Amino acid sequence: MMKTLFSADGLVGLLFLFNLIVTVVGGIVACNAERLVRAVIGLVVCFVGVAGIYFFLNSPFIAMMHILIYIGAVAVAISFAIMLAAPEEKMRTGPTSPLSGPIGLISTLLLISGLVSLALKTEWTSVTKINDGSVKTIGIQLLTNHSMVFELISIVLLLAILGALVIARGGREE
Amino acid sequence: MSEPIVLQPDETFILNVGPQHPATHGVLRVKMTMDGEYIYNAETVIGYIHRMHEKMAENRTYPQYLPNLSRLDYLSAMAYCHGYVLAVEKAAAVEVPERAEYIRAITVEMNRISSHLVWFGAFVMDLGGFSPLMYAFDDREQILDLLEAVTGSRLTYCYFRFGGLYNDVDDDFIEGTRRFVKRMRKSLKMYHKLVTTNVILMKRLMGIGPVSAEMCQRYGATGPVARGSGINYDVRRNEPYSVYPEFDFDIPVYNEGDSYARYKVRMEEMEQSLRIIEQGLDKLPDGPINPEKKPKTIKLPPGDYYTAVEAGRGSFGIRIVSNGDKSPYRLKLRSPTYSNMHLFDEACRGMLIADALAFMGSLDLVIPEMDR
Amino acid sequence: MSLTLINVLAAVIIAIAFVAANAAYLVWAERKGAGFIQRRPGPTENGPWGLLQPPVDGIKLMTKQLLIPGGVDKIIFVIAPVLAMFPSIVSFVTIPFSDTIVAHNINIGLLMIFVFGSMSAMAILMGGWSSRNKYSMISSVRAVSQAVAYEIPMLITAITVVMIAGSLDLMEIVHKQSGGFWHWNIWPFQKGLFNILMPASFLIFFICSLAETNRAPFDLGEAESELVAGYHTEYSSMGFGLFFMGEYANIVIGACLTTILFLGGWDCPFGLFPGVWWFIVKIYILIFTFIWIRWTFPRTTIYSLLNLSWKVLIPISLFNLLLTAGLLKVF
Amino acid sequence: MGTENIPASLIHFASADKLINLGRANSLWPLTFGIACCAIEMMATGCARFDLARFGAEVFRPSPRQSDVMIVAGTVNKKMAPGIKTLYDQMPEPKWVIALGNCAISGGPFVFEGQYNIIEGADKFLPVDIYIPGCPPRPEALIEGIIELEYKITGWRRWPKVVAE
Amino acid sequence: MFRYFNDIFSGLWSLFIGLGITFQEFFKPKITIHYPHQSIKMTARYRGHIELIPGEEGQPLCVVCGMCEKACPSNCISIGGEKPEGSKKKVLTSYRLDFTTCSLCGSCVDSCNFGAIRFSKEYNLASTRKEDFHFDLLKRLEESKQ
Amino acid sequence: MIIETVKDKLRGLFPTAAKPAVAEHEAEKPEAAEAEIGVFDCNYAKRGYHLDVRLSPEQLLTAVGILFDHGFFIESITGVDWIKDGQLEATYDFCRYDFDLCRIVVRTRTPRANPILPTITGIYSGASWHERETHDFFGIVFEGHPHLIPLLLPEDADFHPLLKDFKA
Amino acid sequence: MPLLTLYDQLTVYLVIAALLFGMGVYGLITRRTLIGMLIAAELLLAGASINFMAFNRFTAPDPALGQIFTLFIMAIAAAEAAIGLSIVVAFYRHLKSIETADAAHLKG
Repeated sequence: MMKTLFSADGLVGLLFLFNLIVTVVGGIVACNAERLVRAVIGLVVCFVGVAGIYFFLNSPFIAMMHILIYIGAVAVAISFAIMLAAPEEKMRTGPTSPLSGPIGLISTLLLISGLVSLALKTEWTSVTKINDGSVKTIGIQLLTNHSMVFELISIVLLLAILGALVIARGGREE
Repeated sequence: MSEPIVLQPDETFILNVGPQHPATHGVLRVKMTMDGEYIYNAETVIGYIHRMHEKMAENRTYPQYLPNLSRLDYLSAMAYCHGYVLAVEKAAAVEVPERAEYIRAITVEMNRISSHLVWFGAFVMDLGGFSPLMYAFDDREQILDLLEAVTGSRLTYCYFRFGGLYNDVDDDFIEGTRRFVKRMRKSLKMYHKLVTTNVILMKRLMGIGPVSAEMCQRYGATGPVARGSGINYDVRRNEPYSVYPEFDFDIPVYNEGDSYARYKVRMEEMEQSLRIIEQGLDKLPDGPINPEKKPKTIKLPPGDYYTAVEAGRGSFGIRIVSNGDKSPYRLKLRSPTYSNMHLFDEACRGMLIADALAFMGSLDLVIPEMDR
Repeated sequence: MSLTLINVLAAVIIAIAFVAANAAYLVWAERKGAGFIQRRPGPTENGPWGLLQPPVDGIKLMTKQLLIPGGVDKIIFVIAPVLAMFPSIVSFVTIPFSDTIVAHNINIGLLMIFVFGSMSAMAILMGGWSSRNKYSMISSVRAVSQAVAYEIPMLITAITVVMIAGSLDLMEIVHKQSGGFWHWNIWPFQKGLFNILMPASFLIFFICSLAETNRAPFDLGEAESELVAGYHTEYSSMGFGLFFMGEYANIVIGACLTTILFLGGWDCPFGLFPGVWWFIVKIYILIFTFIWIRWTFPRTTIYSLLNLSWKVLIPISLFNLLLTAGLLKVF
Repeated sequence: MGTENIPASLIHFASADKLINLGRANSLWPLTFGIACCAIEMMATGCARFDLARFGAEVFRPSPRQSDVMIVAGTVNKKMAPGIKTLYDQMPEPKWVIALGNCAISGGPFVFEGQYNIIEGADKFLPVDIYIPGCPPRPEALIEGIIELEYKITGWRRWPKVVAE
Repeated sequence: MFRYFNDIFSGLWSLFIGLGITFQEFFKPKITIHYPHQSIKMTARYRGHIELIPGEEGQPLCVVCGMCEKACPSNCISIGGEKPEGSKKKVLTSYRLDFTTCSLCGSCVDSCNFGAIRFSKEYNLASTRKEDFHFDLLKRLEESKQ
Repeated sequence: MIIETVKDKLRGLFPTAAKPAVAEHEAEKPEAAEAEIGVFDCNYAKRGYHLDVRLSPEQLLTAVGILFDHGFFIESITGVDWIKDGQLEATYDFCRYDFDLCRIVVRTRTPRANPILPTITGIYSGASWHERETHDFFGIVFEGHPHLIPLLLPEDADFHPLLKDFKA
Repeated sequence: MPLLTLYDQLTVYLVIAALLFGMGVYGLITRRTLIGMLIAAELLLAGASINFMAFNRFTAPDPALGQIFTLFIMAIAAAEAAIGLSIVVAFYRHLKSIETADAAHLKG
């Protein structure tokens, strides 16, 4: 054990474990924190972990995009919205009714255990071919085989921008 | 730029600017009710440097009160002393030799330039530019050197005496002043290139903080603030005193009423002051600087007297109510910034905080003079 | 895979040392430069030419009491300055100083720098929000909206360069510009691509990196005369020190990136010294320009800043992107 | 006042202490805080002619959290005193106070029989370290005050004493 | 459209002019006086705190008339004198100046008909104790004699 | 000339004045005359103002309204404590911006025991601070003032330092 | 040491994805405010993306399909955040509240 721990591979393994912990802790903070701003910070931490996981899944490009989009944009936008919309006393949130906490917890645990057991029970057929995470491949794929996705992304984003503008401005005008 | 924004009063928060805040140049507090970065309402709270000048006057003899005047507005101390000595001289019928009057006018104008230079530097620093402050203070040091050589102090000159002056100027002063006028003309050109025409500054000042002539009337604003709003009012012209009628100078007036207009008024005033100084040096007569027989104790006949002079920031008025005693029965100082600052509350509504502070800078505040 | 990670870790440690030293002496350079512009000597008494000033300041800041004001959100308050410093250190890992001197070159280096650049906005937001100070709050909102607005033209101009080079690899981008002065991306006539908008592109990128690093005239976040000290108003001691150093580290990164993208990296116009010296000369010239600009101009306001970004920089950079794409297709 | 009540002085090694004191003495960042006439002279000291930057003391911080020395430059009145006290309390240790000008030392020319509004000296409510008299003092006097403060912190005077003739 | 580009170019041009000016400043000589190493001589009229003018034998010229005490707006001068046996004039025994309340107005020097006081040239006072500025001018005069 | 116009207008305020409302008035007049009511010409060269208008408090608003309509701006408001007469005097200074120079002083007196005056903030908004200051220093209550709290003195100040019988 | 080679096993990724997904669901159930629910939804999407990525890495024959799908999810998430936040802001301006319970009466 000692030998592997101090080898390069062992270090990588440790880093991966650390990554997992970061992800889970961040996730727990994100869905449990009493203050919304704390929840956003949890989300950021969680997403740093998720980006690390993507990195371990051999696709650094997606990892980078994940940080760029989620931390650089989504998290910032959410914190912005919190500052704009939520006054101080509303920053704290709790469960809607006294029962929703336990019920939510139980159903969540059930869901997780179901999914986990599914994942563990199934025999996954493994292919030897390793994926290619380089920008080039993704770019070529996006513009050839999966160009529909590319088009859809652009349309979705365009609509989102327009929609967001319309909704937010509409609120301001009256 | 500043479209009318519908402010929603129930989303506001209170922002206390001051008493210690880099933009207030001293101890002034503005309680701003903000909606985001927009000012919904502002209430100026002053009195953080109230130094009882008016009460002190009742406890002191007329000459003993002289040092107070230069602490009132330390930036253009000369003009304030000038107002006070004029008021007392007028009431007590003291003759002033012509040379003294000329030297007074020259030093007052030099002091006005140095005051405007401090304003210029501090104003640009408010807007975030640091180097102009250094250049302005460099030029100001030249004035201070000249004045220190004559009066003995750098800031709070106690130079004027009833009927004359503390001491005479020498040739060094005259030579040095001529050199300074030349140097200052060059520097002003540099300031215009560096600051006045700078696109960032123009964007920040044009159309910001509009003050209408009607508003000036309601608040009694004077000086560059009124002149930036198209009011041609300068005590030196409207109500000539001392030897000012002898000089040929212009009163810069701009009609826009925004911060940029006030900025330009002050910059041009510096040029006009240079003209006055030059003419004063040319016309400076020989003769004594103090009247032949100096009154030993000064007593004013009963009654009340009002005198106004144009100080760096506007019309400085002084009202002396005398009951014939050695000290005034009541002395009221009408300070220009007091009225000018009062505008702020009304004018800054709906502005962005950055604009409001630029506007505040353009009013050229000296807080001790406001609080007295 | 495993070796890369270790390399990266080692590189991070080196980068920390480099960033810290660089940031500290940039403060000195800034003070000295400001002095020279203002006809005064700047720090002189501590050490020759005041060279001991940064360590002295460092000692003072480190031994100063670390105040955590009451009412702040403690965890976030403590994390924020670290988060401000951390991304700039990581970004250094991938910046190539010459053919050989690079901590770890990854093929998406440019993307990575932008990724970590976007994280500093989060740090400012956290620092400003957790301080429970209205000035900090306003300032952090300002700083973030500014950063978001300027990331767009910056990314678009960077993509223009990426298109010319055909790679996100910083090394590759520099290699594409090799071959002397006239081949740098800043000039319109290189390798069959006559894009006359390239100098404008460079200007846009430079302006954006000024804005990204919250430097004057875009230092709205810490606008002294308006918002006291902005998002770090409540920070004392090293908390403030880290924010301060993070800002200077960001300047170095901005200068490095501009050099790599537009000024040919370590490519030497005359070939007198080895490339790395040229690189350093170039980034320090850019840093000097940063300082020079800071001590010359007044500050803009938030609306004229956003106007500039949305009405001038983004249209021009988009147009340039289209033009470059078209030219690349034609030639 | 200065060095005794510093919580950070856990290191009791004499040389380390000396080094720390040296660091503190040579990087005195003042608080941007002017009250009256003397503030203009304070600005003049920071400007090119006298240049406080030579001593590393030109970094005027607008926030009390980041400043080491508070220069009380002007008359303190009863309305302002609580504010100044708050500012002083907000500064992290170690911190020093310089009373610049006669008003800050003793109320200056504004003290008279029956005065109702000013506080006769900043040392009535703040632990003042250095007094600089004058009305207002020349910029050299402020520099001298800074040097004197450095002397107080480190215990040795690095610069020659200028004797006015 | 023309205005749009015109605005951009004129704006940029003004910025470059500004940069040019600060760049020139970069090479201008420094104007700083390195104070503890160099110092400027105070002008002849510089107003420091007041001091007694020594007579020919070094004795004060003051005749204890009390004019300066009366003229002072802030009561910072207090003088004491006594009449020794057999002499007509009073002799100065103490001349105390509380410099911390002085406003340097010069009323005392103005009011002195005997030319006994003048302004000193001391311009760089600073101390850790404020009592250092309660001067005993007579003692200072005697010290300066030696 | 604006002086004549304003004088005529202001004279209208004193229809039943027993004595001629407009009288030559010089500084040498004995102090007892200070309490008179009317519009007086003044020696500008000595006094520094042209017209001295002495009113009862009820006439104040009308007179100030007339001045506002004629383009006068407010310079200052202050008080004087005539402790011997047991009265407080409020003094309003007005001036004009243009070259038709006219400086007018409006005074009115109110008993020292219960000093109440109408506010002129409705006409001149800039009077607000001046009135607050006068309230600070003399304790004159300006009825109808929207925000009559201490301005220069600390918020909780309850003393009026410029009264002659004030002791710190 | 199996613990240190976890990064090479598909099931680990699936488990962590399930955990994140579960947290998202839990957040959606318990959160009372719109923004809180938005955060939970982001977690949900992240869980899904990890699944795609993991399958792409270990079982799918296509070199980039999963990654492209993840990119697509990111775009969706960004769009969702933009729309959701603008709804929050508009909603807040109407009702001065960001609680979902208040959203029931849509007329404002």
